[in-house]
Amino acid sequence: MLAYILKRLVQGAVTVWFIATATFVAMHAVPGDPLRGERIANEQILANLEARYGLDKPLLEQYVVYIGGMLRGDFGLSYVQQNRRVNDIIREHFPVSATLGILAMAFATVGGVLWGALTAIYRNRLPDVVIMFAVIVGISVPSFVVAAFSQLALVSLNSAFGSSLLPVAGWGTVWHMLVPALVLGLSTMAYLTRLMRSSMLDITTSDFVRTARAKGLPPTRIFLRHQLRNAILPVVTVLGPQIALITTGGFVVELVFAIPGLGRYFVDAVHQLDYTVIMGTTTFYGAFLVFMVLVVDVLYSFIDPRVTLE
Amino acid sequence: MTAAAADTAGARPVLDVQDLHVEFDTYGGIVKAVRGASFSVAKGKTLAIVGESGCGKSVSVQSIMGLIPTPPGRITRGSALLGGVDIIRQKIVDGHDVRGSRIGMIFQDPMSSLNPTMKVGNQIAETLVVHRGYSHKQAAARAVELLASVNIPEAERRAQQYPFAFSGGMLQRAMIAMAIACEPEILIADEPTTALDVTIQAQILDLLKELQRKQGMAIVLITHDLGVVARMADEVVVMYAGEIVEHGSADDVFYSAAHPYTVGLRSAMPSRDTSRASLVPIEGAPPDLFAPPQGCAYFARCPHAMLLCENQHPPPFVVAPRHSARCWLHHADAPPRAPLQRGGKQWRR
Amino acid sequence: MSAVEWQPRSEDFARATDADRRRGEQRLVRPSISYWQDAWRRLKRNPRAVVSLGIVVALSLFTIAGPWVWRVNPAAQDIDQISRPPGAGGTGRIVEPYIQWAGVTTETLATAGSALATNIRLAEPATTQAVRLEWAPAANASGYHVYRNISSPRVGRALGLPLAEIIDPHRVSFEDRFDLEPVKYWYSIVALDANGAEADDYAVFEVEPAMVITAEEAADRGWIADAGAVRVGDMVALPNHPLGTDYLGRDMLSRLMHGARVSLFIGVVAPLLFVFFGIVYGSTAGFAGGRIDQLMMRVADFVVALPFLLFMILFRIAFGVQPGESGVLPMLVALVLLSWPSTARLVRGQVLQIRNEGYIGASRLLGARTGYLVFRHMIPNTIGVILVTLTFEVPRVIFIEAFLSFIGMGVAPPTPSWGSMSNEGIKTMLAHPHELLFPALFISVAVLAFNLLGDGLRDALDVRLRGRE
Amino acid sequence: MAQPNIANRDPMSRAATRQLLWIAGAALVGLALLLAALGWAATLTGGGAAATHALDFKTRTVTTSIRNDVPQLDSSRSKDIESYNILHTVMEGLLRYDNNSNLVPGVADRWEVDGARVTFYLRENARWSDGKPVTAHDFVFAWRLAVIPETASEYAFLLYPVKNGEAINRGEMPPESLGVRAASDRVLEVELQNAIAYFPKLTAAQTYYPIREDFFKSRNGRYAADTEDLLYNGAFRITRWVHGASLRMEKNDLYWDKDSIWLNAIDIAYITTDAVARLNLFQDGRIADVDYLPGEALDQVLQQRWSLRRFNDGSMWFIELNFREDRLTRNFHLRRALQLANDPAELVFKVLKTPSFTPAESLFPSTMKGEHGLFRQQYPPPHVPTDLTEARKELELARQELGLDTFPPLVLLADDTPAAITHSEYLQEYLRRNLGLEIRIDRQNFRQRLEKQQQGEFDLTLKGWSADYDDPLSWADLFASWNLNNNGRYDNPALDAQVRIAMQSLDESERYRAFAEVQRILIEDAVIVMAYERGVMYVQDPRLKNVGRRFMGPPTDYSRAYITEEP
Repeated sequence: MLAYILKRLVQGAVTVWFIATATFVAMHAVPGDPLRGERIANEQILANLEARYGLDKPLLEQYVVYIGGMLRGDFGLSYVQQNRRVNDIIREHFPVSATLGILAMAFATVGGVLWGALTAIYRNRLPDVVIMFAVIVGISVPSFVVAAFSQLALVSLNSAFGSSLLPVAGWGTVWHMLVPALVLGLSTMAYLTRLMRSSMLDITTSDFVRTARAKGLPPTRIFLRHQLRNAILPVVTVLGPQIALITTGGFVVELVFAIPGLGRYFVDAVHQLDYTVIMGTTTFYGAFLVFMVLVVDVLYSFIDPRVTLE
Repeated sequence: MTAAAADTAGARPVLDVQDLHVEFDTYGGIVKAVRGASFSVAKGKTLAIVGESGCGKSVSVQSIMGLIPTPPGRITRGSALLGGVDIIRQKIVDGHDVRGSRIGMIFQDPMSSLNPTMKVGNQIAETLVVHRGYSHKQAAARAVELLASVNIPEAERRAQQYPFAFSGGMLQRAMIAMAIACEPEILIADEPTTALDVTIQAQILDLLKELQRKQGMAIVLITHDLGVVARMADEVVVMYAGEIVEHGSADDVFYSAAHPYTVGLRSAMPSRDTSRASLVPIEGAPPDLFAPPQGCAYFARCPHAMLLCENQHPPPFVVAPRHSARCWLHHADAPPRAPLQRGGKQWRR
Repeated sequence: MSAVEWQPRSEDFARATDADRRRGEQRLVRPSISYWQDAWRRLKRNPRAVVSLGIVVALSLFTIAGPWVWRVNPAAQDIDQISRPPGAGGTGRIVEPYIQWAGVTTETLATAGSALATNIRLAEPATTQAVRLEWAPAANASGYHVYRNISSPRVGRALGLPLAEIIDPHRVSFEDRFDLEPVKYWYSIVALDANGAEADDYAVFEVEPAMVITAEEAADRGWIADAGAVRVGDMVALPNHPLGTDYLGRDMLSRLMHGARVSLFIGVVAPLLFVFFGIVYGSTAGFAGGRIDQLMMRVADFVVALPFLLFMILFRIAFGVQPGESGVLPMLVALVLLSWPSTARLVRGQVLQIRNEGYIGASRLLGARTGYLVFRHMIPNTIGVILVTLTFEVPRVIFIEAFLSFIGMGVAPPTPSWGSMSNEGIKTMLAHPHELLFPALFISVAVLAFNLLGDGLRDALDVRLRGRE
Repeated sequence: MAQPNIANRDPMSRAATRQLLWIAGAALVGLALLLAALGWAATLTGGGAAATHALDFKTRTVTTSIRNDVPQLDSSRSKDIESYNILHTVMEGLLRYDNNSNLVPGVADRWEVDGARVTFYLRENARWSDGKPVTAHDFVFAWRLAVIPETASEYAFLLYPVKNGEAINRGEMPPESLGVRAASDRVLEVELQNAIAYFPKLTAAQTYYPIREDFFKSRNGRYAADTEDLLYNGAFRITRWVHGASLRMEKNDLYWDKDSIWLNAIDIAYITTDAVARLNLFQDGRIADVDYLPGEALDQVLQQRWSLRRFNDGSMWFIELNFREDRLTRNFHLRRALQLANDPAELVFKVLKTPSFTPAESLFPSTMKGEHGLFRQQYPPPHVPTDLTEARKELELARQELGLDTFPPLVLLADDTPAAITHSEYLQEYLRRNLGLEIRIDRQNFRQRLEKQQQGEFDLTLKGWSADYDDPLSWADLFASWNLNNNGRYDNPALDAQVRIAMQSLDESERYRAFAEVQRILIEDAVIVMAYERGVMYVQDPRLKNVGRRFMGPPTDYSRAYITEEP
């Protein structure tokens, strides 16, 4: 097991290196110059700025310097936040996005599995139909609308009770993250629900459930020990990419709920072509994703004995 | 078929199924898969139910065990008495589900009949914990003994493995261990050896025989392989198109088959001394139970078919003590057609 | 059941002829149907699948036949009917074109100064072209603030929108031309004291402007055939917009119809493409296993982690999308290139489970090639999960398309798409909910159809249920 | 005919649901634990919970929000509005803007302008937040820092009027040669490159703020990175700064004018550009005001019956045309046609629908001060009535002059901000309908739009401009041929001449006559097509009084605000 994890970490590192390289090339291929402001400074000032950020050197040299810096953990200075090192930006803001993302994933997974199982049990009956419509509306409405409406609900809730039950926006306490995490996890929860339902239906008609019933086991035990455990497999396989979706999708929730996460820097950096922040956030997100995919694969091998970590 | 079965010599029937009717709702309407099956099996005895696939033998036992999904399947009439309790209508007897504790069951395809994500030992121990109130430790130990008792080598290690690590034969042994864990009064084996190759098949059947001898449990063996019947069965029931056409002791049915279909079956079965040439297949295909025939279901394929066979449903005729057949040939007025083969080689092992 | 009451007669025992037996046989055999016919038949009987097929047909009719029936140009802007709720209609009077108003000063005003509260007057009848107010000058006022509200400002000094800040004590008039609609308005005039602070007292004037339009504007907006046909004073019927108008006064119904083409095309074709690619990729990875599988999965991680927006801009340049042109094809390629990993990972997971099942080994034993194995065995067994993924990709792709069009990558204005319409609708969802509601509704209906179809297909194609239900 | 099923039904669904409930219970407990853990983690990264009420009369604290993070508090390099707002509260230059955008004495209590020499006399009680007095040396050091190439400040051009400023910035001369000298601790002498009338107005810009040399060097390169890396001489000082999350300022007791400061603390607790989120915070009583309200949010404000206010942010928006050789828009008649067809009133009143916008008639803002009173009252711009028939005639002339049978599509370069999208799509349809011109909208990301605008890859482009210092020259020189920001490469010697007069002349009335002439040329030569003068809508708690909302200088200023118990 340990050998496998080590091998995967090495592969992960190589993947992250590829991500960083691809981003570097793409970033420099996109037109636009991070140093030119609305007011065009004279050539001398532009030259000075380029010297400070090392843009005057040839591309390859810049790449070598930057990757070298990254290995030493120095992601360089931001072009927009001129006084802040990208390391500080990541150190201060990534934990916020990670906290929000993990909580959103927890909501999504628990909700997805339970609702999915429920819809499978009550197939084609009322709970199934109701939940399915909720799922469809949930995914057909842009996430921005869901976030805005939930914030509106918070406000009217607070005004109804006369005092601030739940904070409407901002960050700091556990109450700040409750609603944003729910909103962030909603679309994944919908997806996992449908996935769980589909795999639960496959399992109920399978032979080993028939054997379990022939053994006279009580239905609850059959449901928990036999059905649920096998049905959860496809859900776990999907957790990996969904984690990526949630961490990068955090931008909308961070904007609406004024949460100081990394999502905002991630999107603004591309908007502003802030080279160092793009490289820093993309590489960091890439590493976070690769790590979570590894966690999911290991988790998967625990649940399904047939899959061995060779 | 009530009279003949009841007066078996003193042995009280462990399981007594009377007039079982099972129907399925399908796109074309209602299929009557079982049209009045009655059979019973005594303690320590083996009853074989034999017939072509689709004749309703599996449906009969599975419906009694409540394994048919409802919808579309429905038991519309009949009873199955297990020690005085009709287990069709009531599965829970004094707090315990009879299935697994008093009736064990094994299936045809062992590969997919075990939970792939649960250790084999645990799947066996599970029935003990549920029905016999064993603690997990006790149940696990007993599971290992059970695995050993079904001749699985290194039972201790094997119990900790998962189903995919087992071969077909070993899986079936594990299924058997699981079924007999609570020393059930009766074991239903639904085509246990069909998916296995011949050598393994023999070992499994010997194992069943031996377990029956030791635990004295009744066995209901569903198969389409007459060789298996010959080897195992004390009594045989031949099913065709959802009903029982002949019922008697193994010797009666083999050597003095009283129904043309049984004769046909026997002639289509190779044995040591029949050369390939003399195998005679039965023409045509079994009737579709979508609209079951009025008269004798075998009418379309029966070489001795008579006019009345088409529209009049033959009653069971007693041809010998505890040997009966549903065929008009046994009617007093029927002309003495080429007599059904009597006697013949001794089949016994 | 027993034959007691019927006694056979001797002739009954005559031998049956071959013909009798054959007659018995035909009657008894059930019609055999193939796997696909059975699946299709079961799909037809599943009520939810029928509903979805109905919706799909309705949607395609709406998309293709719609524009012929509802012949309104989706790009035509009716500036006087911006964000009009559904079915408003109504009539407007033709007036002279707008001419500049000099306004009124204290000298030219007829009546002399009395308290402000009483006499605010309309210099001319109020129309949606202009509302011209004049009022008696307040004692030693250094200027005036003019506000307008859509509810009475009497209570709690809710004066509403600040329209003007007049810092010349002599000007006692104001012309309001800001977004006038034929609804009730409350104007508030507040006098300013010597150092420009608002006085406590303020005068309120209630007015409802009449809907008016000039002849050229009416022709321009498509209300009448040509400008010459009407004279000043005629009443003209405003064109009816059954689903209302958007932020530039364009007809929502025709935009939804034309938008359907882009959204449904992208929403259906793109997911089919990249889910298919994902299936092939995932099953080969799952089936090959070992080193190849590891490599392929790392490539999948690589693609998922790439910054989506950066590469979209890059694709736009790579495909040389001319400024202002609609680049639907490059967007399709970009979407496919960057969205397949999630399906691939899912299918791989399923294939790993099935790979060591008995029938796969058996089939391989019979010399089945990998391709056949994958398509004949692997995919039918993962169909359930694949269909769920497919139905989820549809809305996701529709919104990605909207985002791409937003940054100028996909559909260039003025071509509409459902996704872009709902994005625009978000901004005014509280004030004009219909601009968000209808596109989101259509997307939901399309997604509903795909989900029901997915469910129906899942049940229909499920081999285990064959012949039973 | 189908008999009912007599076998017992497996109580599958009921039992399974019970089981599900049991699992759900366990899951909720798990989630609660996870929440507790993450909650603890959040407190580490959060900036401490914000005050529950927006206005606290007892502690004299106001809580508010800003739209973007504060990127740069090093006054020598700062260039954005968000940083300028904070800097103007915690720092103070020679001159300062009062709440009505007028220039008033700051660290300098008086100054004399004598041709190319300006002398500033610093006040006695001007102090740094560490107690030391603010001296002329601090200004000398700061100005040199801002202009040396190594600092690479993008606003160094503001120091070009000082002698040798541009040369030093080009690296051609040593920093010491800059025309500024500390005659004594209290007296600062400035020598200009050439005499200009408006120099004192420049010193209110952040680039001219003082920085103390010893403190700057002691931070070795991390000056202004965090609260402890800054020294304050303004009305407040920063006490807590969580980048991207919150920033708290408290009253600076060593400030010379601390008696006119009522508030004890200004707490910026939320940072988001989403207006609806900030409105919700306002409705929830968490923040005292919300500025930069988009048109769409106004209906919610009206329904809540809050009092809405506005102020001009001093920016003008227009369509810039491309005068490069290969561009059709170089043709005068085509530009004239666009100008005549243009209807800013319809755009502002019916399309953009934000009451704080006003239709624009000239490049110079209506709020700009003239020689005496408002510039636009003294020199009203020539009026261009909207006349479609005349416009079509001009278009026909242009077509013949260019020898075309039909006009090829013109490219309109625009941003992807909401206002730009609505404006560009409206323009596209308007020009198609009225002039039959096909317009292709080239909608670009911020950086790409800047690049294309500066490279001239457009026929028309939407452009906004605001003044850097409180003098009409900041507008007038925009279309001078030598100005890099003249993206369309407009080159008119007559206009250049007027701009030079305005730059060099010391006689106010001559300068303003030159500005009027520039205004006339821009209109009569159809150099640009005017759109609107932008203003900002905002909502404010009625108990919060005297908040500075300016069109010149830093737009938002809480330093002189106070709170009343009831509205």
